Amino acid sequence: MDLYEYQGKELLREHGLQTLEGIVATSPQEAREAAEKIGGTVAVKAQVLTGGRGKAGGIKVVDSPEEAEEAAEQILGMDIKGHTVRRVLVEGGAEIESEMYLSIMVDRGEKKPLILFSTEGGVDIEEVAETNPDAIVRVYVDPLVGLLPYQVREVVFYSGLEGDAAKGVGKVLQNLYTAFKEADASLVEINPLVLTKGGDVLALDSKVTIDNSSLFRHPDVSEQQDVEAADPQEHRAQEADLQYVKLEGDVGILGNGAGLVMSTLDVVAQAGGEPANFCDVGGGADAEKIAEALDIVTSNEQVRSVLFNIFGGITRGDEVARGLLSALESSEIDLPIVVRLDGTNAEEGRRILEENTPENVHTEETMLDAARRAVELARDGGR
Amino acid sequence: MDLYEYQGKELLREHGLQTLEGIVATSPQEAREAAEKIGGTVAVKAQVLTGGRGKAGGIKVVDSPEEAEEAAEQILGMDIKGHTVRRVLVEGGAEIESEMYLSIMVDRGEKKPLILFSTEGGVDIEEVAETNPDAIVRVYVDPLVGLLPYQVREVVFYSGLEGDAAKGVGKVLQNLYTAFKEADASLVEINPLVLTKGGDVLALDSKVTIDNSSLFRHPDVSEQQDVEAADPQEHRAQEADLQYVKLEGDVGILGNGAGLVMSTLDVVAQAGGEPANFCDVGGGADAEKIAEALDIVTSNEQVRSVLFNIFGGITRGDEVARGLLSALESSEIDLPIVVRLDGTNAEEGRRILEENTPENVHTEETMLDAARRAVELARDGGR
Amino acid sequence: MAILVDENTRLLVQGITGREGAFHTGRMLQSGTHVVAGVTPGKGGQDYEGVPIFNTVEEAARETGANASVIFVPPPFAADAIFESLDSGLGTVCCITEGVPVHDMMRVSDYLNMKNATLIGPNCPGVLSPEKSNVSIMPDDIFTPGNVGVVSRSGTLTYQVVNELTQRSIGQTTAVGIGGDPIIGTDFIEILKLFEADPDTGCVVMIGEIGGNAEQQAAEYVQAEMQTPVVAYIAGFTAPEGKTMGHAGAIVSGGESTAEAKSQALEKAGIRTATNPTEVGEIVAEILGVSF
Amino acid sequence: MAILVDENTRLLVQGITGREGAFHTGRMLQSGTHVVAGVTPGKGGQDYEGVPIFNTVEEAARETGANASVIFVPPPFAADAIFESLDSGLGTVCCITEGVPVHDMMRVSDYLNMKNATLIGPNCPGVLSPEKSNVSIMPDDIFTPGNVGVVSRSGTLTYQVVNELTQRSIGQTTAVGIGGDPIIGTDFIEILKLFEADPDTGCVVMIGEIGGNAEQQAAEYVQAEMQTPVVAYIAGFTAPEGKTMGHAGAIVSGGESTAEAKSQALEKAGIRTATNPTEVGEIVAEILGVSF
Repeated sequence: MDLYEYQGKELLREHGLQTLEGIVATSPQEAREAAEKIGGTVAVKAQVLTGGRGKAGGIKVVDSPEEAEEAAEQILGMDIKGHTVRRVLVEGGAEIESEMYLSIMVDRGEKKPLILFSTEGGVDIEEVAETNPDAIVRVYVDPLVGLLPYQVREVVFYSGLEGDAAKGVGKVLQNLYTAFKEADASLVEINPLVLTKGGDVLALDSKVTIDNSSLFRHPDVSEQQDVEAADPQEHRAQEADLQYVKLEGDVGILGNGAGLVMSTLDVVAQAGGEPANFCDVGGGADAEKIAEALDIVTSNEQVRSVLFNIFGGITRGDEVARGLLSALESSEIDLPIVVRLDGTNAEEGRRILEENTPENVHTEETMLDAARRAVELARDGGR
Repeated sequence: MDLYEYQGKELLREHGLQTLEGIVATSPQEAREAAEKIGGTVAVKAQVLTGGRGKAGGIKVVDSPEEAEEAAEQILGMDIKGHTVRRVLVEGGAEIESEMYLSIMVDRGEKKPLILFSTEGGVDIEEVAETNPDAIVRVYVDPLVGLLPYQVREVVFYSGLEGDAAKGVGKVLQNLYTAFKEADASLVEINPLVLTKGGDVLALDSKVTIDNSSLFRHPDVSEQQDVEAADPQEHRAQEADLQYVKLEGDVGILGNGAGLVMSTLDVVAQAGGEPANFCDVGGGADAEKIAEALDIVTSNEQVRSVLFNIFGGITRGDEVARGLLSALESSEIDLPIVVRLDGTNAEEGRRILEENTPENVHTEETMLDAARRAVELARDGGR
Repeated sequence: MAILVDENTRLLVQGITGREGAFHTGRMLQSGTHVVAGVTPGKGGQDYEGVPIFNTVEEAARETGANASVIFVPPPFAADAIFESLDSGLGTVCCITEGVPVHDMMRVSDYLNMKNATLIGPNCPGVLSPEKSNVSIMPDDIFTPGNVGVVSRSGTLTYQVVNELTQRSIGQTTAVGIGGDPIIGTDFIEILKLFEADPDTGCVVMIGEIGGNAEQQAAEYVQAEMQTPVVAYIAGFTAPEGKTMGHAGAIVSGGESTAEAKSQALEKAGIRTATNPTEVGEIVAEILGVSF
Repeated sequence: MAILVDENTRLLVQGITGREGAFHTGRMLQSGTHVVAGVTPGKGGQDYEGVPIFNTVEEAARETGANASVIFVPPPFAADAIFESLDSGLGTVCCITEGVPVHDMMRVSDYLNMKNATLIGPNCPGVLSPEKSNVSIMPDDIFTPGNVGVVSRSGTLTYQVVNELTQRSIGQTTAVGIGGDPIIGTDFIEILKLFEADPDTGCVVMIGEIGGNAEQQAAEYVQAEMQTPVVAYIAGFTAPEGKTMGHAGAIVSGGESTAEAKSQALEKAGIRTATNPTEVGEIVAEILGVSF
């Protein structure tokens, strides 16, 4: 789960990091008041869970409350890479001496936290990694031991920091590691981390991702989850405990098991189609859940055909078929639906479906045939 | 460093454990006031850093403030195994359902914290260990991982606890582990830990030893160190940064290096003498430190001869001899002193000593001869 | 032979009285697995389908000689359950639980460095050696004994591929679901090593997906160290960046984590890589010279 | 041959610019030890008696090929220094520092289980292989090369015993001061194993003292596993209960920790145990058939 910049900064401040003074505004009027309160030059920054807001015009630096109001007027409601801006962060300024980069992430390969630090901040770190890899210091932390003083020294010395910057960054790193650990973050990134002319070290931006699996011990963070910002289908799926990701195509896809569904998407693409979504209904053949999943998938206006790919395992093919039939009975979907049923008792399952299903439901024996059929039907079909 | 019962209980309370209401008193009047404040039956308990105070009459249970005053009158100033009682703890009572034992200590062999728990509390745990070893649950904790929930369950289930006792002891154990870790304790022991009729789990006594090497990060604990209670020579030695332990004999012993001094004590005993002390002056031949050590050792009235056992290593024998001479010059010790000098440049050192020392200083080549001589001189000598 | 679990496996079920634990214990018993003990704190002394229940793993292992454990406890308690198994000396620990926090798994993985034990999972279907031992939630009726080893990050894709094999009369030595989480106890390489050392495994199927770079690491290992032929399949070519595709670990977040990058690395290492599950069965049949 | 340190030891000194570090670096250089690097944070780029100084151990090891380290940093920073050496891949780490907190050492000891490295100390005089390498604060002029291994919890007692040997023209392979703290990186047994495996060591002297039960453990090991004769000496028969005798670990706290208990265990295991340091020299001379 990603946090908005202002939420991430709250987390950082809770752990002793310094940020600029900032106020969240949801309307131009609030932005004006915030600018008045902060005084002087302020930045009005779109709060969206995606990068590149600067290039998209989502950040404006202004000199008066009136201009702040105007800027907020323009930014609020803006669409940045499919994300609608619903809040802006109004922040004061700082006299910047230099910009740095600092992050801590879970490194999957090493299974340890990885610290990345660079004195080349404010730019895309992956670009720095390519053009000037020596400018990035990498330090792994042992998760049981925690961050050690010598590792902080490695970061500071290897990047050539001295004086206030060295002391400030060392302190920030220790606090950031505590924040990373206590918040169960999979990523905390500060870019840029700035040294001010006054010698302070400030987090000018923040990108924080909290491990979804840890939310049971962070109920406060779960509450922050911004339901408005989510896609309506994704939001419904989440409430129904379904794994659903919206895509751009027209073939709606459902299946049981994440790997099988991913594979189904690929096979549809190989057959020349475009998947409209990823939807894993999970194990079992609960008719109600299948009905809800079908309804979510088909409520996407772009969907022209549906492919339901099932592997009968512990839940046998015949049981799955009955569950699907019962789900179809309670729904009013008239889009073509291709059902591919494989695994234990698959033949029996297919027989049940063929004998009882409405006209718009087609069965296939193999994944490849089913994908081809669904793609064809999407091309022909429509509503 | 051992904490007094009342100090240990403060530590426990800081970490969420429950104790009885208690007030420290240094005079009978204060004890009376404390008993008035607490009300009802109270216990007046000698605060000494040694066991067996109960048997020695150091704990009295009384029913009124007047009796509390009387009890404190008797207990304050009492000598318990060489420890003078300077404070009493006046504590309220509790209705006890059962007595248990709980401790966490540093296990040297496993290099891990070891938890001991028994439902047979209030008695000597070593006795329980001998007579009924199965009544003690032992659980080792991995120091990097910390105490895990399953380990708490092991303690609770293996000792057959249920209901309030199970829940209460589980909570106490978790808190006690935190206290043990955060206070850098080498031992925290609660005996008895009681279950009250009301279902609470209380620490009725506490024995806490803080690792001396950790005191730099516990300045508050260092301050609690009770200088009054220490032996005057041990106190002086501590201030002079000397390792000194007072013993019962009449041969004063000094040397460089803890192992060598321990060995010297043994050799003196083998020669039929009784060491008066252990005193390690450490490396180097700092005349001032040697003078201070000599002064401390001989300020013990029982000492009748002194054995100074030196191995010249990095500090060569001749340098040591000069340091010793200079120390002797500045002191006015007239007790017989036997100096044994071995190691690098030992001959040269002995020559210097023999040429320049006053009559009461004798040199020997071997540890065994030196020990014999010192024992003889102690027998003959006196002051 | 089989890897990880076989007829000598004496299994302990952690969370045996929970819904999932109870259901799958019944299934594992039906498969003929020696389920010798269950653990549910507070239910010690009871039994489930004849399997004695204990309060702690240490006691259960001591009393029953269990040498492996399978974990069905809820996510908040899963890491504790793993530590308990490891500290009780169990050699193979299989954590089925989905949703274990990543920070918990970093600590567990670190601790594994001190222990002589194998952790499979979490968020995995388990391990199954056909007709020897079923320490999994996998449907045993699609399996048949044989000489193909299967290792996979995905459950249902494993079933799909095993089914493709069995339908072609190609049996399996062992199928290992290593789990779909970002941090898992045992990666592809360790399992590939076990298959390589197993004289009965004549071919290995490796099923990967988007996220991380475990497939690239495995490719290097296969190229450098393995004699046994390996057939690979990767899912997730159509996955968009930054979206979790069902499995917590299945997320494209940088070049290495894409299906393309993984497939290319595998092919560059000389590993035949199928484009769909059916093709996996076809390639294995070709390698083993099976016609049907 | 020697154990732990020899002519191939490339030594790094942590805390090289401190009073103790600088003094003993000079001495170790005089002994002919290959001191290749020093570390003092903030003094990187300087040198001390020709030895280059670095800010971090990792950089120092990378630049100079150091394979061992000796630590002279103050107690509050000693554990950090040990972790730094272990993480930088140094195989032998010798911590001279006295006064390292016990809880720090429990964490370090636990971490050692994950590392392929040997930690000697803390609170120890170090390791010295005569005329090969001196990674210690021991006076090298009392040593002479030969075939007796010495392992001890005490510094000055080691010197005393080595002197007894040298005076009898009995030389040493290596002398190891394992340290006088309650928790040390390497116990008697590990060192005894190394001596047992060293073909040049014909006799081992083991010097113990009150506190803990490491001597008893060692006695069992000697009886069960060692061919090389061992001569023991224990100090502290006259130590009262509950008093720390100089070394933080030298404290009688229960039956096993007394000198009597240790001596008895050693003798029961068939190990000849001297009653004073001089007798150690005499027994070794007898075993080796040296007359003087």
